[in-house]
Amino acid sequence: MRLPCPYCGVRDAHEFSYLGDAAPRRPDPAAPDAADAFHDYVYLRDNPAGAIRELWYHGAGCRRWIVVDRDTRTHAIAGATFASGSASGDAS
Amino acid sequence: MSEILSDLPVTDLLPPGRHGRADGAPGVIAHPLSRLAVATLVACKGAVPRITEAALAAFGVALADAPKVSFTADIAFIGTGPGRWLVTASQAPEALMARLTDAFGDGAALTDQSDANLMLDLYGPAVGETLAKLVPVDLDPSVFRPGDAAATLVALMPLTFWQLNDSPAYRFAIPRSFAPAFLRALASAAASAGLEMAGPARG
Amino acid sequence: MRSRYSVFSLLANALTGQKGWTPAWRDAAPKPAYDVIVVGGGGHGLATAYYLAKEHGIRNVAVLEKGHIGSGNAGRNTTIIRSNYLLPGNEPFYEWSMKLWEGLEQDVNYNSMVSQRGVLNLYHSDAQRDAYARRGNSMRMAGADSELLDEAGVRAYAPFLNFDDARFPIKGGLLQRRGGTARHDAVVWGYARAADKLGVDIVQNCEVTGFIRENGVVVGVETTRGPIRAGKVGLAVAGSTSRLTRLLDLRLPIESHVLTAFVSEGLKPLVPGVVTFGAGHFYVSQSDKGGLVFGGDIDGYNSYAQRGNLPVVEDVCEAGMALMPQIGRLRVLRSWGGIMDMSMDGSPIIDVGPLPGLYLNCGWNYGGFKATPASGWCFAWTLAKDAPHALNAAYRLDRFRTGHMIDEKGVGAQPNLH
Amino acid sequence: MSRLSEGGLIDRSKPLAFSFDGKAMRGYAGDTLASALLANDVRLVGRSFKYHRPRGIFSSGSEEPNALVELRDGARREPNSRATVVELYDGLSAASQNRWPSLDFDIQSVNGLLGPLLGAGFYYKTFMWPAALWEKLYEPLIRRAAGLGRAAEAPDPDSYDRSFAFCDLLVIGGGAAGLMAALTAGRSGARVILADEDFRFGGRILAERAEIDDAPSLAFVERAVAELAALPNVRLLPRTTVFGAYDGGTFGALERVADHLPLPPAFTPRQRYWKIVAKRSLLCAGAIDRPIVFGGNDRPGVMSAQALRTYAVRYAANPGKRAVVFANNGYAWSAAFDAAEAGVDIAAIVDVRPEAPPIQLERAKRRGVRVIQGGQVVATSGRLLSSVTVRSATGEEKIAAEVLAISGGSSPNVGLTSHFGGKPVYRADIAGFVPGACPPGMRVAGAARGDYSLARCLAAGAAEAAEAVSELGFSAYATPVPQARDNAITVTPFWHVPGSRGPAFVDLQNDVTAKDITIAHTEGFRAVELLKRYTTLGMATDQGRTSNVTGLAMMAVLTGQDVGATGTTLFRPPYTPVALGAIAGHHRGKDFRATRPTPTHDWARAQGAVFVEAGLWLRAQYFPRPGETDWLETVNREVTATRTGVGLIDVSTFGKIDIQGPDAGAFLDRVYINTFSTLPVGRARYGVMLREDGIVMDDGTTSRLGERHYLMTTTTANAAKVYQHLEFCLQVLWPELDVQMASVSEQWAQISIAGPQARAVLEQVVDGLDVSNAALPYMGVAQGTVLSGVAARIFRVSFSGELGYEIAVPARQGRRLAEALMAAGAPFGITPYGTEALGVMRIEKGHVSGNELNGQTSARDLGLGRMASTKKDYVGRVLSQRPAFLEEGRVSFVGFKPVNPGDRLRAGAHFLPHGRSGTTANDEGYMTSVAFSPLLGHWIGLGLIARGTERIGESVRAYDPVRGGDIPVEICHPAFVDPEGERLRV
Repeated sequence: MRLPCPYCGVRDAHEFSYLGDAAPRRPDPAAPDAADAFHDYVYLRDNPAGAIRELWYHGAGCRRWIVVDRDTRTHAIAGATFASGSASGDAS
Repeated sequence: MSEILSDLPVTDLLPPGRHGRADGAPGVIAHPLSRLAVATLVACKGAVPRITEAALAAFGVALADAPKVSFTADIAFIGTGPGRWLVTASQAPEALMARLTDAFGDGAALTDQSDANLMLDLYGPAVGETLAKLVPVDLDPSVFRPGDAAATLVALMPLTFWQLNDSPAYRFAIPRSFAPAFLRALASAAASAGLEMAGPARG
Repeated sequence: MRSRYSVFSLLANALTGQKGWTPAWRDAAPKPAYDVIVVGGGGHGLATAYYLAKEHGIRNVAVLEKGHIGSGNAGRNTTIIRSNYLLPGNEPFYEWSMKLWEGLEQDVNYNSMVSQRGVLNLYHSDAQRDAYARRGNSMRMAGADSELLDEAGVRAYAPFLNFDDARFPIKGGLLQRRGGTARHDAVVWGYARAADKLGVDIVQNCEVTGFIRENGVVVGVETTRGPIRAGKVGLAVAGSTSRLTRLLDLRLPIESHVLTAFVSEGLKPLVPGVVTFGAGHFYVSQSDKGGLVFGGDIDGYNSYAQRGNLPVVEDVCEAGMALMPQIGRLRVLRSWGGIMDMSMDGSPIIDVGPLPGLYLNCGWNYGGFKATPASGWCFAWTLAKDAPHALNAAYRLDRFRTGHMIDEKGVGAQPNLH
Repeated sequence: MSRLSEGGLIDRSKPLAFSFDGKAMRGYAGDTLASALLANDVRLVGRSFKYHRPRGIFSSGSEEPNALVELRDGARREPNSRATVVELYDGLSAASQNRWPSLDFDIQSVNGLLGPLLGAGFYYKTFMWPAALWEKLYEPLIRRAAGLGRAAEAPDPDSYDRSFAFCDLLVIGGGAAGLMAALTAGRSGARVILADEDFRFGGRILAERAEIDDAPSLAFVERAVAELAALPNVRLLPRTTVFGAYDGGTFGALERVADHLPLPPAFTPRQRYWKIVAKRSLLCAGAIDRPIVFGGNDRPGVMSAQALRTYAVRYAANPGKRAVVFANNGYAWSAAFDAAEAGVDIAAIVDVRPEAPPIQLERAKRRGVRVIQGGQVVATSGRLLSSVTVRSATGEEKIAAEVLAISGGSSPNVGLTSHFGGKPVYRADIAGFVPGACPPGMRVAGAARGDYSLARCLAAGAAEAAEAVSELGFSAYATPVPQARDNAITVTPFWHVPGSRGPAFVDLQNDVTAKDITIAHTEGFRAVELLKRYTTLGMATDQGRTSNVTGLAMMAVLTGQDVGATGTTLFRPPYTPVALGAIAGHHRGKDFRATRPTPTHDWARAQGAVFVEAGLWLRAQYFPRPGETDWLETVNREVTATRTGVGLIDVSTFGKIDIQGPDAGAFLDRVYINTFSTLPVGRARYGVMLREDGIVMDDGTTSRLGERHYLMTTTTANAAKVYQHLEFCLQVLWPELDVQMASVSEQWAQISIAGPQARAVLEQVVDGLDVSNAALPYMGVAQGTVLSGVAARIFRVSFSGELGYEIAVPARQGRRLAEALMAAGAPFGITPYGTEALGVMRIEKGHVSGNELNGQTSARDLGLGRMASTKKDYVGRVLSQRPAFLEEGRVSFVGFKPVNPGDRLRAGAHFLPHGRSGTTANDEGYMTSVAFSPLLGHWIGLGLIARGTERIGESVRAYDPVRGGDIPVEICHPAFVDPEGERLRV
């Protein structure tokens, strides 16, 4: 599998580490339901058979976390962006 | 190739001299650089424009925020990540750090990395064929050119390299503790072409 | 009626040109309703149906299979059986599975080639030795066998390993002699035949497309062969669990990952039992046909594609060569990918719920094949009694909420690292 | 010799000597082992898998199911080598396999007599009585009889290469279609790789007597190859099998670099594994003949029609004195005519079709070849084939023949197209499966797509390649496609001769018979995958290439379904078997993984250190001195010397992360359970970080070097993991924080000195820096220079519990620093120590380490709960408050000492209350770390036990059955030495 790193270009997935679904957001730790919310955040997954947005870390490259759009049935990749949300990836 | 390396302890750097095929001119020459100061430069949040301006003003370098080498005669900035560069210069590490601090002030984080890597130049008629055995990046001249840089995984070791010229020659920054293993992989890959290991290479 | 396999039936058939055999199981058409529906015609689902019928007298049972039985992970594993687990939540369960393996063939009248030639986990450091001692002691305390071998012991058991030129020298190993392998397809067929004989309907080419719910209670399933009602619906669809629970708007602590396995060309006997190489990601055994069966780590990303990529192929071959440099000229014949339900703590879930009428059997990670008998046995118990048996008491779904994870590897809530 | 007197693509000027089963023979350059064997009149080559039946050579390609041999010997022994693709070299030695005592007389051929008993599923129905005999008797017998060749017994002495390649178009197969494709794409300027598994490009052209542009077709091949070789943008890879299609246009390929040579030349690998990334690919892998099933269809001498033609035309080897051709299609007729022209005596063509096309009948008549239309082979005879019995409208007739060339039609080589799960599609008109959905970017041309005509292969190769490179923006020249004339080939589906006599084999290698398929049908194993698994059809080394289609077609006949609906099994990688060593390449032996030496490695080696693996690192474990008899004696000396004087250890392997920026302090507060934003500049603090699930991830000291500058240390094992975690926190969780990170692990050599004399030693290496207790107190940090001008950072921290300093200098100065410290410490008896002594001292001190940070323990379990700030959030806080984490009975971290001081403790022992049996229910915890304390004179341990902190002073059993241990131990405070930490602060 080859992933399009927004900084380095297309590279073999071997250079990356995988974390998983990018959808869960770290909940507000001060919220009254924080215990439940953190349980869901840490443990529950949609685990879709199809399109997923997921987090990869380009550890052997630019050391950026990226969000990859991928299909879990075909491994087809639609694109990737920096996880920090900014175009340049330096969180500016 | 095991016949070259079987007597060399895995913790030792490949000694200077000829390795692999011994007849004819060496296919690959590996040249360690011992006097290069190296630093990492990481722009603060939102400070890339400021850093770019400062690089131009202080060094006359048009800094690219990309996997490219931006350089003048005495300093080179190698893009290794967004807002992030490896800086090299032929001077004392303290002197480089001082120059960079002067130029960028608190717009960037600087760390001395002069001892962190084995800096190694690779060139020779078989360098392309040899690197194809090691580097999972397309080095065809139509794709990778002088001034291009890449951080990647070579024989399971993370490292950074960039192309110096179109002869072609490449400069590798290999994390110090991986240098013996890298040179073993290099010796294997270059065995059929013959490898000349130049000079004393102390990581 | 199924004929019983015996010396007599074999000879009789040899003399009559093999014409006397009958179907191993009925290719049943679905009835409108059952007491229990087990979704998934793999080893776990069929074993569940068999034990429901045999142990609990519940025979009005259907096993629904999307394709043909054994076409999922039951046919895509590396056939290893062992009960060498560390944690109290796991070890008694897996040891019960081992005990069931030991009597399985006579129980179901089918030779599954359960072969207890040993499972050896190698260690390479003092710390790994002590970790294996901890595990070996856990095994003994649960009634399993374990032996902590030093280097000489490993040399005696597996003299063909690389002791002289190893990057990670072999210092010893944890050996479970009762571990070994079983013929994976035969396990499926044996359970199918035995369950069928007790009246269970095995319905193939019957894909579940939805659930029938009344007042919040699951009372049946929609299938490609029409709706089927049931008192209870149990899911045993390793690798596809999330696809089904999605139909119920349930999210589970599970991700689906691909694990690639390999077999070499057939060879004369070389590897006696199963050897696991802890410093690399590699394990190997030899099938009765002579192929070396081996594998390593999962590819590491969510996948339903049933195929992996080259980094894992390389990793496995590198580890194989590091461990057994004499296999360099042997050839890999075939590789295949299975989809694992990787759970958030690396341990399975066998539980009542989470909806009334629904029962879960999932999250088997790499451990599914060896668990087949106990999984079926415990799931049958859980379905019959509406409560887990003591052996699967730790496999509750709510353990992540309460903090009672069963994390053998200690890597936390990252399924791709288990 | 059955070498035809002329013709063939062999080099008669280069004779080669070789041996088979010890018998000396001769062949020529350009031969395969199979062609050379045939030319030497060898017809019996192997034994089948199950019944050990005598077998000859069936095919002329990589699909060979019968002629498997052991090639070479000793450490280079290669079992299961297909004689049909082994290129002959001088001195080649091959041996038959799966037979005993000899190929000619194999005891286990008695299995064949048991054939009536050993039908499909036999094993599953028996060997169950008595149960105990399976491993002892039945299984060893089965295993010995099964298997094929033998593995070598010594490490493979050859080397293997790995190479990456990138291209626009990968053309797989260099026959008519592939050559035209490579030419078309190559001329467009696209980067092209053309790979072919054969040692010579040309594919079937090499074996057919055809014309292209009115000249012998071989001329076209030579012209094309010459042009391709001259194109700089084209790479030719002969002897290269593309074995797998993977994601992102990645292909695995295996090049046999030196397999055609007696030995690889110096510095040349035996094989090379190519990892090819191709933007587009074009499969031109051709097709193979498949057998027809009838009684006696496995005798040596029965081969595919394609093979007969190939041996005769390409290799000038006559497979036998007279040949009968048995087929259902016209292609086999052409094969017969080509073979006849090359000099083979064709006794008859038997075609199942009642009427063959007139043009072929005419050709047969012209050549004087007898034709039996509507005929079927119903029996064969001879141990090596001597005659075939043909049934036709006129009755049965026995025809003397040494060769029976059969063709039940062609099977396109669709293997790679289904590596992504694409299901081949049945085409009734050619009675074969053609590619279904292909991997992204893959096209198929020629016979691999069911287009068997040479003219169409040429045209399709050019057209598909032109389209593929056009998609990439290249303009493909409208290359004129060379003209070839051949006739449309017709085929009438025909699988199995009913009523033929003797066992009729579907899968030749695995001995799966027509009867086995009937049994599988009767017993309900009808789905193709069940059929395969129950009978082992298609599971042989050819992966069913010669057997699957026939087998499932026969099943379709039994079930009444059509062949297309029955479907076929999927082909999985690799396309043909691939040597493990080739994929492993350089990563074997000591080079399996990199070895990372510390900056003082050479120095430690000179000091006589024994080293130990710590992940990829090698660290000094201990430094034995002459006269010391075991490691414990050495370690005791090192510990004692350190506790009473001063010791030295390299701690460079700890992860070191430079953290800067205005928000650095706030960031650390969120990743550590304790607070760092309040840490004064010039001070260090011990920190613990959790995973988000509340379990401890790592620990270490973090120093504040400046107002917005911190330096974190991590454990050796977790260095990379922690760095990745911190990047996750910064980039994903809190991108708003202005923090910059850099790993400086490789930049600094770090040496720890510890012991009462540590300061005295330190004072001698610093350049005028005040390191007094007042100026540099415990947990103080100083920056300056040492050794006359070497930049240094000095951290007053301690893992051993003694007065200690860690001195960091640039990595290349590490050895100098070690030597200077040794010199400065000589008057105090400074002693280098290793990880063992370090472990002893940290256990004496009661510090947690990797054994305790095992991913299953919380901060509270480890007695670190009080460090957790209650005034802030941090990673892991919320979930570390879950009920299980706070349970009464949860384990806690305590020390253990033997009740009988002479007893040895062992890590991994479990704790039991006295008087209880060793069962899971009574398990209270386990010993994590142990050491012999030279200070206390007995073994001590650390461990986790239920309610441990409440049970100080209580005695429990340390139960260690795997090592025969069961001793009473007393629970105690984990700090055995200096619990108040007074020594640290002097």
